[in-house]
Amino acid sequence: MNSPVDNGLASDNRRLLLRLALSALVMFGFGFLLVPFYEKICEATGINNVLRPEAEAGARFAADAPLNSQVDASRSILVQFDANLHDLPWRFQPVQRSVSVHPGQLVHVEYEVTNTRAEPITGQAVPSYGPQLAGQYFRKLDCFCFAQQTLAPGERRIMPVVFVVDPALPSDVNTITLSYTFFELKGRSAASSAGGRAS
Amino acid sequence: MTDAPRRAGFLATMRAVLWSFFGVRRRQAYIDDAGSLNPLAVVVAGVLAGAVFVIVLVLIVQWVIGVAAA
Amino acid sequence: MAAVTPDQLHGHHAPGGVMRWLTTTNHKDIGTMYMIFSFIMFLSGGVLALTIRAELFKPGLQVVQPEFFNQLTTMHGLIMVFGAIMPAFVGFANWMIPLMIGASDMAFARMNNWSFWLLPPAAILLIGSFFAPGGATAAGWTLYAPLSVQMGMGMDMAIFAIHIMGVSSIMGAINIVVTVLNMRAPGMTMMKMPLFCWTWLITAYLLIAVMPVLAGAVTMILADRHFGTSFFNAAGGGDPVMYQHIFWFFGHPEVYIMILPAFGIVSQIIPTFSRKPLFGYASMVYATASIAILSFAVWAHHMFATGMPAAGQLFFMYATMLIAVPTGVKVFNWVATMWRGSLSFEPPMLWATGFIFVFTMGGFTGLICAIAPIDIQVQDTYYVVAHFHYVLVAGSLFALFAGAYYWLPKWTGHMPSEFLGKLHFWCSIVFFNITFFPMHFLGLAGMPRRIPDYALQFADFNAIASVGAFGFGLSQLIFIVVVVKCIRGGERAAARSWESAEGLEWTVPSPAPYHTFEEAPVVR
Amino acid sequence: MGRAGRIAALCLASSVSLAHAEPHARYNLQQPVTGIAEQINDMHTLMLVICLFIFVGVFGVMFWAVFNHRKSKGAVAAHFHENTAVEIAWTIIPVLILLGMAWPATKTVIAMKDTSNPDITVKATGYQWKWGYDYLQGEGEGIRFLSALSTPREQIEGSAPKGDAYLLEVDHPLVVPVGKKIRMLLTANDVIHSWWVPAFGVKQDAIPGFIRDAWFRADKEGVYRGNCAELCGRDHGFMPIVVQVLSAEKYAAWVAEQKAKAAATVSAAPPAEADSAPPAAPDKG
Repeated sequence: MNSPVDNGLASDNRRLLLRLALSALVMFGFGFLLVPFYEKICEATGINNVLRPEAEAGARFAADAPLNSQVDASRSILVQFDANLHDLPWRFQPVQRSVSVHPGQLVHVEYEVTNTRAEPITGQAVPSYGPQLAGQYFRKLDCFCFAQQTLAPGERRIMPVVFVVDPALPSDVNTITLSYTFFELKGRSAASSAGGRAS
Repeated sequence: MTDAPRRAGFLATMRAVLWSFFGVRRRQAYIDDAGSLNPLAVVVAGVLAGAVFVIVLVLIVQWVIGVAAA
Repeated sequence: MAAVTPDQLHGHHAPGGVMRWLTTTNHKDIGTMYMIFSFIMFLSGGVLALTIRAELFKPGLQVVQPEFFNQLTTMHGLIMVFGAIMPAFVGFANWMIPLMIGASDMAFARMNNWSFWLLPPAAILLIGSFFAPGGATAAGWTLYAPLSVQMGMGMDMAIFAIHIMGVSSIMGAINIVVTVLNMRAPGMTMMKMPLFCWTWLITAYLLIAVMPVLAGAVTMILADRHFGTSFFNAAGGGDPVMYQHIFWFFGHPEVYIMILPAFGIVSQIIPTFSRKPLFGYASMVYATASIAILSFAVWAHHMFATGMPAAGQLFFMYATMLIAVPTGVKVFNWVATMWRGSLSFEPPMLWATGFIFVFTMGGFTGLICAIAPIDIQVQDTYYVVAHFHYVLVAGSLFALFAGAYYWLPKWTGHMPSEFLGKLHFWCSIVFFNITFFPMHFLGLAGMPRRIPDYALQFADFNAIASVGAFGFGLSQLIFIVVVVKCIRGGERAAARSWESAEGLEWTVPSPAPYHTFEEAPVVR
Repeated sequence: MGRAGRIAALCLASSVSLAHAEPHARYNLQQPVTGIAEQINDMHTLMLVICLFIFVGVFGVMFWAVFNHRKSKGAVAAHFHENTAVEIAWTIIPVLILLGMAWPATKTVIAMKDTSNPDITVKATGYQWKWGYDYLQGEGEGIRFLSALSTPREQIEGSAPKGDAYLLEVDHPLVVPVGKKIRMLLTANDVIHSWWVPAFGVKQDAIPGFIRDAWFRADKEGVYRGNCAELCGRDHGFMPIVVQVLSAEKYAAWVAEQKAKAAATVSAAPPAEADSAPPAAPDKG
């Protein structure tokens, strides 16, 4: 390899080495790129709702669908409400367990949350839909999810959810579950809690 | 590659890549491929064909779901 | 496996003793070290496997506690995949690719030395994690979040070990690509290249493409564990399923990284002992490329139980079923190579034939697993354990042994004992099937994997599997005897050690001199 | 599919009937009690038969060569090394076979995803290491309880003889009526678990922070057992799932009994109890 005739080869080798090393680096970046990519796919297909808070807060709805969309009275969808707590000493439940709605109809429901501890606690709720497909047809105009909620000791709070089921919902879906999970935020600022998203 | 390689055109590259998707290739055709193809072009054609493959499969799935739902 | 006797070192200013091995840039030395390292790792992973089988010999907890059991299954997987099988193939590549293409050494000899010497520290870090507070990671070799976020310090050590091994693999892969593309002897055109070089070239590209993705995935876990991010934590807007997508984007091509070089080895051996050229050489190359490309579009078939929408399940089901086609082409080609040949069954051919047989059985269960509804039923059961051991033990490992017996004469200068080689093969294949065939039944009947204790109806098959596992483990000791005997002496091997072996590696003397092809040979 | 399945079943008569004759499955999938599980069973049998044919074909040729084309028997090697027509044939034929397999599988996949119009919705929550059940809608709405392994420690450690349902028994099984469509909502509290009842053909991961849905309609009364199927930490092997399928009347009686019990505990226990209880404890007060 060190013989003089091989100089051309050595530089060829080095060029190929650099290219391959670069592609390895690009693929390392691609691994991280999969994160926003996955979110975009989820957003587009409604598989999982891992949206950014601001996207969830109704902005999306206002932007891409008119509020006065036609109410489809020929179909009724049963919307169930579910609540989960993730290691949080609260009481969290929907005020009504389910409602029957027509697609396109504006619906207002409430969740009730109570801090049962003698200290203020901050939590944050994440929504999820079953079947997953329903997520993209579920337009929330008002929602407490992704906003931090700090409850004083013993405080009880009623939190509204206002939503419209998109009339484009596939005809074979007639039961949707909206589920919220409350997580405790232990002394975390908003910035760090969304740290994963920022990268 | 002692003899000066002749550069294959886009179609020839695409044809070789499509045969590779099929997984069968005649030896003489392979010798021609190996002699004429530009590796970078093969990679580009491969990625392109892969994307087309995925899109076709997605369309088939959409069609199947449409048929099943109807 | 030391291929070099001191007299061959004369005239080369190589340091002696330990320093020689630490500083060597010779592809043969490095190949030998890779193989010794991977065999040691294979034995350590095997000890973990036998501990697992001892615990599962009968219902109830006897040998280990559940927590330690989970550490055993996790480390068995990590050690076998990253410590045993992958380095073993890199070792083969180091030894054989320069010899096969008529190059004097690998393209980047010094980088080659680094990529090997990164491995022992990584292995120490990995195995040492058993002694960390809280023990080794117990999250399964897939390290699924959020379970892996819960783990103790052992998890961090495993992550760093994976990082180091990943860097090593990438450097090895780059070296192989450059060597294959740039260092071929005059006249050794791509289409004349032995199939082993072809499969390794494609494998190396796969490695460069996916190892960094794995590094990214485990880095994200590390960040979730220590830096307050929430890539995989729903509370911060992340998604645990995303980890599985990223992991399997690496993980599925990884499966082919571990099997494609095996295809290459088998494609070298079958024609030699059939005394007939490989059937459909061109198709073999194209089928390999096809498998490599398709392997990027099937990853989520490992995740059917996570609950994808129907469209997703169908997409990945169809794509996965299509992979069976090029794989089938390969098996058909091997059988067609044997057809109307003039066969003889020396140990390498025995292992290669055994490879085709058991690998195809693994292929069948793979096809069955591709059907999403059936997969949902057997996912995370012993059926899947049986499936991937048929593909990885009977596939990759058997091909590695086939290759080792095939090239031992070239490495050591002596023919391996035919009797011991055959004994090793027959013990291995019988005990292998005793171990893993009953696992199909266990999985179908409903035994989940990664459990330290099980319901009573699974007792008899588990007992059989445990007996088989100990038999299989002990059979591997025969290989040590074969290799030691082979190094010490025995029948002198000719340059062309097997009657109709083809290829440049058989034109140099056996054992291969320390430096080969310093003057590039001219091919035809 | 049904006919193909039956033909297939005939081919494998011995092993299949063996499996069906025994209380526990030994060689094959567990006896199905839902339509979906039945379809999976048929499909699996069909696949086995197809694989068997390919196996006989490929290895018939291979072993013929192994035994007859040996050098020691004086075989002289032929020199063909390519035949594009044959290669194309053995590429096309597998593709056609695959299409034949894909069709029934596609129908089952779509049927498995159809969770609409359930009679009862139950939420199952995975905890390390037990299951919480929560009847969200339908008969029994509001019932909730935890379901944990009830096999005594001594049996596991070997100081007591093991019972029949060793490791597959829980203190409070999930109870559902026969012939009703049950929609399961799955979620988890800590790490990923997986809710699996083989006889129903249902396996669905329970993912913390998200819900997933699956469904089953059990055709036969009885007790059906499964396990957590996703590694979830130390006691992953010790969190079984037991589903008791009851007739409509017995189910109604069970619901009444549960309601009475719940009313009694609510009046007895102060509501503050809820915070120290495990997360699945009634936060309904």
